[in-house]
Amino acid sequence: MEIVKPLLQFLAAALLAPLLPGVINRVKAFFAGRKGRPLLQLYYDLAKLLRKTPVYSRTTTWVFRAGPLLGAAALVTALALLPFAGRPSFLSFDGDFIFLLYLLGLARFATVLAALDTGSAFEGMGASREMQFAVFAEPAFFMGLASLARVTGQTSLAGMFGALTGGTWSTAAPVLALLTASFFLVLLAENSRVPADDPDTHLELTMIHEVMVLDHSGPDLAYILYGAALKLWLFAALIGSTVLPRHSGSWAGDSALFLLMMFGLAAAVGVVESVIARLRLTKVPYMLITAFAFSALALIFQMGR
Amino acid sequence: MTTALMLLPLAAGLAAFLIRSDAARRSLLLWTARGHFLLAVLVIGAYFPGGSLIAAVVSPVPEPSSPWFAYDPLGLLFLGIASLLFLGAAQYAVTYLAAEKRDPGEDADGGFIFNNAPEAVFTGCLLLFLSAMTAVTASRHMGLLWALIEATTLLSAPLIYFHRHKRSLEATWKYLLICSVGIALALMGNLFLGAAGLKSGVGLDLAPLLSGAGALDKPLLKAAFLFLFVGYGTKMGLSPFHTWLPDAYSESPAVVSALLSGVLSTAALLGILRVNAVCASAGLADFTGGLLVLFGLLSVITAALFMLGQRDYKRMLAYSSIEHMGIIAMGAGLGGGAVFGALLAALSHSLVKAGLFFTSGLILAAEKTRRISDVKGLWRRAPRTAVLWLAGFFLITGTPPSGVFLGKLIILREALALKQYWLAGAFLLFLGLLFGGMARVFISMTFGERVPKPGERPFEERAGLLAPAAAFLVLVVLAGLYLPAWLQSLLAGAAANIGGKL
Amino acid sequence: MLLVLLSLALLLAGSALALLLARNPGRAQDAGAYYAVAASLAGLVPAVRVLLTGETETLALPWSVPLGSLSFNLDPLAAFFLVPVFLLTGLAAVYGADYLKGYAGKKPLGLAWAAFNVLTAAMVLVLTAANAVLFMVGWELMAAASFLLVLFEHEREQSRRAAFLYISAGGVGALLLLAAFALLGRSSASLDFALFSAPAGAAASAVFLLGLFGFGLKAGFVPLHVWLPEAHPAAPSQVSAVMSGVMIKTGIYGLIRLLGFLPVWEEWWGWTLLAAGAASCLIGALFSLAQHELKRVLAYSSIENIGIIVMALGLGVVASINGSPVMAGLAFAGALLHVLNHSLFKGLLFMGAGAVLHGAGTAELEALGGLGKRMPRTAAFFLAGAASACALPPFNGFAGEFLIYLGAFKALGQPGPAGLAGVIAGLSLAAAGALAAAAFSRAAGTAFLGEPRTEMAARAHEAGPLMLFSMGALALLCLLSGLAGPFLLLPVGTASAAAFGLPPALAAAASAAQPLAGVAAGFLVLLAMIAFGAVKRKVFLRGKTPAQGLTWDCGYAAPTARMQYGASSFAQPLTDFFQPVLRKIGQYPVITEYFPARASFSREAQAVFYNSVYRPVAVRIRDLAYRFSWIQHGRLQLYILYIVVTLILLLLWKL
Amino acid sequence: MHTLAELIIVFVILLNLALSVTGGLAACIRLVAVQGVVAGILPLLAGDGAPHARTVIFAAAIMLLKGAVFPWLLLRARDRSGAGKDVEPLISYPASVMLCLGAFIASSWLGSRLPLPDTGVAWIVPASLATIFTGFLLITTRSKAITQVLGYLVIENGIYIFGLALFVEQPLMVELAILLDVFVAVFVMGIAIFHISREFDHIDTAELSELSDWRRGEYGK
Repeated sequence: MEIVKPLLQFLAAALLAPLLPGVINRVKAFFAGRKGRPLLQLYYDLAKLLRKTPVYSRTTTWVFRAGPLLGAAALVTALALLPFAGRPSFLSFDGDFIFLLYLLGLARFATVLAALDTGSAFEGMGASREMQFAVFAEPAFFMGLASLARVTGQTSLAGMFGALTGGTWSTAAPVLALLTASFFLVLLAENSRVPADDPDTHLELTMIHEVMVLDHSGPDLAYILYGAALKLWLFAALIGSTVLPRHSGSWAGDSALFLLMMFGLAAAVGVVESVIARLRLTKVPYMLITAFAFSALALIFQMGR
Repeated sequence: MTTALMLLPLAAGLAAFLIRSDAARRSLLLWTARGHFLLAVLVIGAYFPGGSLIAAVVSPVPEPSSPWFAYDPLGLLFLGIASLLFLGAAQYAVTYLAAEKRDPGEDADGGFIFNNAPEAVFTGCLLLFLSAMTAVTASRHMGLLWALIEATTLLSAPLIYFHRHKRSLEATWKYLLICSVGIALALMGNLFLGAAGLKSGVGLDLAPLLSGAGALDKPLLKAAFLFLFVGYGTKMGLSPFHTWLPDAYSESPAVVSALLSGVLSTAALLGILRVNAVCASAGLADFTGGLLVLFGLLSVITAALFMLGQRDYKRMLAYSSIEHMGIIAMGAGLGGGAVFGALLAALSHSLVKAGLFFTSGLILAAEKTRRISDVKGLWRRAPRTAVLWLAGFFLITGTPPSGVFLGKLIILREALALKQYWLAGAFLLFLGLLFGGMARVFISMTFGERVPKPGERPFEERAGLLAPAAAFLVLVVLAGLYLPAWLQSLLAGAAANIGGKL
Repeated sequence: MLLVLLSLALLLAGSALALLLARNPGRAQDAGAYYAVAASLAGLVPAVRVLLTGETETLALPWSVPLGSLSFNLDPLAAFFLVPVFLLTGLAAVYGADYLKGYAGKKPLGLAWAAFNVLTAAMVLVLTAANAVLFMVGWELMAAASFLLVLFEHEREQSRRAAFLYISAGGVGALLLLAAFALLGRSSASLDFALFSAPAGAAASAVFLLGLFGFGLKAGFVPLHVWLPEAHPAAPSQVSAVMSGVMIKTGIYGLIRLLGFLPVWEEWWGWTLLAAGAASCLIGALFSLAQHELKRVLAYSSIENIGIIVMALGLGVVASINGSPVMAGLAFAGALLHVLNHSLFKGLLFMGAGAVLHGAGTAELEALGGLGKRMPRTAAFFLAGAASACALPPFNGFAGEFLIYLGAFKALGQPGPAGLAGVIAGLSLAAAGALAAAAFSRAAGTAFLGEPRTEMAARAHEAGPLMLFSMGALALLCLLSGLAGPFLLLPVGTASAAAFGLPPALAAAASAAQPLAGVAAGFLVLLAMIAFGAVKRKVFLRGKTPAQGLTWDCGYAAPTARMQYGASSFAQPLTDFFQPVLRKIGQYPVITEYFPARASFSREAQAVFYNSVYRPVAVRIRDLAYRFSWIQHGRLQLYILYIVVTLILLLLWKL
Repeated sequence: MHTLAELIIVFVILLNLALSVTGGLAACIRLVAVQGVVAGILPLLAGDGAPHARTVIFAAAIMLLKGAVFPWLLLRARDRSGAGKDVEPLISYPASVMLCLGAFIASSWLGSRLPLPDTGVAWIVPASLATIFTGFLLITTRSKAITQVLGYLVIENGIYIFGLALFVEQPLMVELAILLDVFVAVFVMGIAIFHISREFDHIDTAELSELSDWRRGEYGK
């Protein structure tokens, strides 16, 4: 059973990830007083897209086709590193979060190159913005992980989250709070949520992530959508593990609580999207710098203790 | 043999004034140089009985040393430099004179027409200069040394004024007057030296001066050194007495510049080293060493200041000579192991600089200008010259493997061993500036696209001009790759003559 | 050791032959290339052997040069640096045989090959010399040979300027090294490394500073980097590959050796290295993003990577002084591993850039585009190199950075300064990594993807077979050495033990084995996922014929290649943000009418350090020199006055 | 005899003063000649007892050279070169005199500092040093090439006197070599002046300052 557990966790995450956007959409619809899309809309979309015949621009090369594949593969691999409810996944080692960070980088790189391969002005614009925000997001994310490592004295994801207990919250509450805030801001930006981006926008000029994938279709687009869902899961799981360091000892109990937490986070994103307006594009870096400041403060607090 | 060494060029020089045929005179020059070199080799070889191949061939019977002229390792070293350089210079001069005959005339920068001096005078003075120089290296009497050094000045004046036009005349005049004044001061110094030994009755012979240095009157000896230093320093080209040097080096024909920088300056250096040795034996090493180091550094600084933004490539070489004189003076002043380095640097500098001046003559012939900014893409017009020019740059800036590099390294090491950190720091700083200043010039001249001038004929790179330059540069590289044991022991012996050690 | 000498002899023979055959460019090419390849093969054997066995091979012959001796020392550290030297120069020679063909008759190829082989020989000499005189001979030969290669296209003003900067930096650096060696060996009989006295206190710090600047000028970290982005792009591409890939590493090698000569380290050395490294990895990455020429992008990326290596060294020094051998060991191992990895991927990238230059006739990013269609293999190899350079899995760039990160994170658990050093290092790595990703996606995207922006790019042709072979081999090596991380730990460990002593090496080996294995497993998972995804995609697409069409441009009817995002526009948000550092010059369109017919936008990267630090200083110094130029006034009276006044002053002072 | 020698010393000093105020070129040449001859007499008087034959011959040679040959050479050079009548000083005559006096005072002070052996002849060392400085004065503050040769000769005279003061007996060969050098130097300088006058319009050394590295106005911008 102990060998199967990590695989089960992995499969659960892989299967449940597309549910998160659905939750967000429902929350948003609730705030807007609409009925909203079905909770499983993304699953329907994926199934439909996988059956479709894609259209390719004559400009594109294999890079365009490889982009979604690489992105999705990188994110699935990242998922294999991710602890589930504070328990290690089947791929866990010292410094695995660095690997995770760079897998995210690989996904981004592949997407950006695929976007540039279309030769479209809009997709180039999106690629440029994506890279710009990454430059601010990565140090913030890094700082957050650094303070987490400092708090727990561990250097693997499972180690860090395993070492986080309720007691940690009582001794290092400000640090963890700042961290959570920072991670949440990074989550919003990295997953192109409001206020950094608006996944539902229809004006290409203002889009970031969505504009990069304008030209993709069919299974490729399915890979992209699935990858995006995984990414959201990934960040949410990081935050969830930080906020919820309670280990009851029961795997099933912990897992259930963790899943609840994940959907709670998705709901929180939905709330934020409903009550906050989108930032001007030029202000997004400031948001990420704020995230950086939060995690830097967290680290300073921790080092000063 | 020592006498023959001096008399051969003397007789040949006098004969050169009388010979009518250009061809005969040129071969006289060439063969005298070769003969002199052979004799010099024999004399140097005789110094190493059993130690060298030559000594085995020639009977190693030591000559009875006359009171006036005799050789010690220091003298032999400078004799070797002079003779070797003259060998190359003679080869170069013969080719040069033959070529100059064909197209005499137009000044490179001024554009005016001028005549060259009669070839007989030029050749004669060259040979007499060699004779005087040989005598300088052998001289064992400080007064005689003075007279001979002054003789080299006077004999080289007509050489500088080979191209008879305004600017070379100006250069000659400055050279003549400044050096004469300097040498006059050196005479004062000799008088003080004599006075210092009056009580103990030492006189001006080198041997008793060295052995009886302890009995010399210290304050007078100090005064003697100051005057001799300023006097010979003027001739050697130490800053701030160097002012004639860029003019004379740049205005004279390449072969003369090579001899001036390679041979004449070493004559004055020899004078300083001799008196320095006397002072060192009298226990004044700190006093004289300090001055040598101070003015050596000042020379390096001066050279660096004028190297930046230099507009004339022969003047650039002249300032580089000042730099090296400074380095040599520093090495001699630091004493100990640095003396070896200084002598090695002197030897290497003479060869490299002669090679560079020879090459500059080729460039002048190819481009008809001495302005750096007017020479571009030498690579295209004269590829072999360009190679030599670039190789000379690397060697003169002390790029290993070369004798110049080893000299600098040894001097720097000694400075650091003596904990002269500020000195070493300043030395490095200005060497760096010099490197940058020279790099700019050499790159901009050698490379780039060249616009041919209207009506220009292809340039013929004569082997007789290239070969001596190439040979000298190769020798210096070899010295950096393999410094033969006999040369090391000659250098060490010479260093021991003036209080140094390895 | 004898094989190393054999390879030296082969290289020198090759260069002599290339010179002799200079009249026949084809045969000169062959001679140069064959001998270089043979020398590489001969040299790889002992280098690898020493790395595997950990046994040092030495050879000492007397040398009739004062202070010199022909002492060679092939210890694991030297061998570790030799492996990439031989690998890259061998492959570069193969590449060059194709690349330089087009220059036959236009350029002196014999000379170029001779210089290339001398450059290789000089690097081998530098890495194996155990005597300072011998070392300096190699060091300066290396500078001189590469100087000639930088001047390969000396008709271009830019090349000459680059060569001037390059040789000046080299000259000044050599002087500083000379001083460092002289200081180390000031009381020994010869300048053999083994005889160096171990200085202490201020003298040790002086040696360190001299070495830092001397070697730093070769390695090219900030602020000693100004020559690098000028010189590396100017040389023929396979030489750029060698210069950026391995030659600058000799500076790193020298720094490591120097640290070995100094038994007692000061903490501030570590901080200095850390600061210089952090600054140069950030500044290198940022400037790389702002460049408009492919080879300049790569040159700045070299500055970034050298910065990473130096930063790791600094981290290691700080850590080992503060008693954390694990962290120090990881940092040192990471630095060494990155040395190897960078040489592979930077060599590949420069060769790719060379293929672009060769195929399209220009490497100006704004003139390229769509090359992926016309030179697909080059594009694939270049992308692999770019991914390595961004440290993206599963390529090798990740492994070295991973170890450094790991060291940094281990430091976080430590109290005191080590933790701070770890934070600085990790943070710089993260930021530089993001910037590098932006820079490389921009460079690769603009050059190879989209539509061709000019006629030249549209008519580009694929590189020759030998060029493709070299690039392919390097790309494969990048992938394999990425996967083989755990196996590389042994050679890295022996090299690190030779350089920094056993404890940190052992500590690193112990704490890095498991994570590296994890990373390798992760790489395999990733590859498996990719394969799985690809197969699934095939399955989904079975029986379907994808439609071809225009790129969707939001309804615009007549898209042209000029509407593409260019290199400038791609970088603009970031470069604008960092404008205070980058100081790009150029103009924004000022739109005054309602329907503007035309607008222009241009941004040009500047050599900021050169323009705002070095040039003003140089101008100031020249101005100062000119102020003293009245000394050589021309008046005889004045000249004689100098003599008199000096004499009088001397008499007054000394008597 | 020392009294006579001292009188001669005073005469030499007066000659220095005269040189510093004399404006005529020919007069200057003659003054230098006189100084040379007077200096040549000194060795005959300075020693105790009758001079050696060698000393006499040597003194005669010097007097011939400095009293007859040099003035003849220089006057000829002046005539050939058409070098005006004036020495054309760069500073005013009063200033020259002040400098000359200053040089004498400085020389006295310097002479007292130098631990030279007592010669018995008062003022001989200061006088010789003052003569040397006067020579330098002529070289550095006069504009014509010919006056620079004169300055060189005055320096030579000063050194000669100084040598006498120290009684440094040089071997004859050395003394002759020195004398020969001086002679050739003046001879070569004479030739040079002749060439200068041919190449340039004046023998004013202002024209002889074309070779320079001065970058006037190219800095401080």
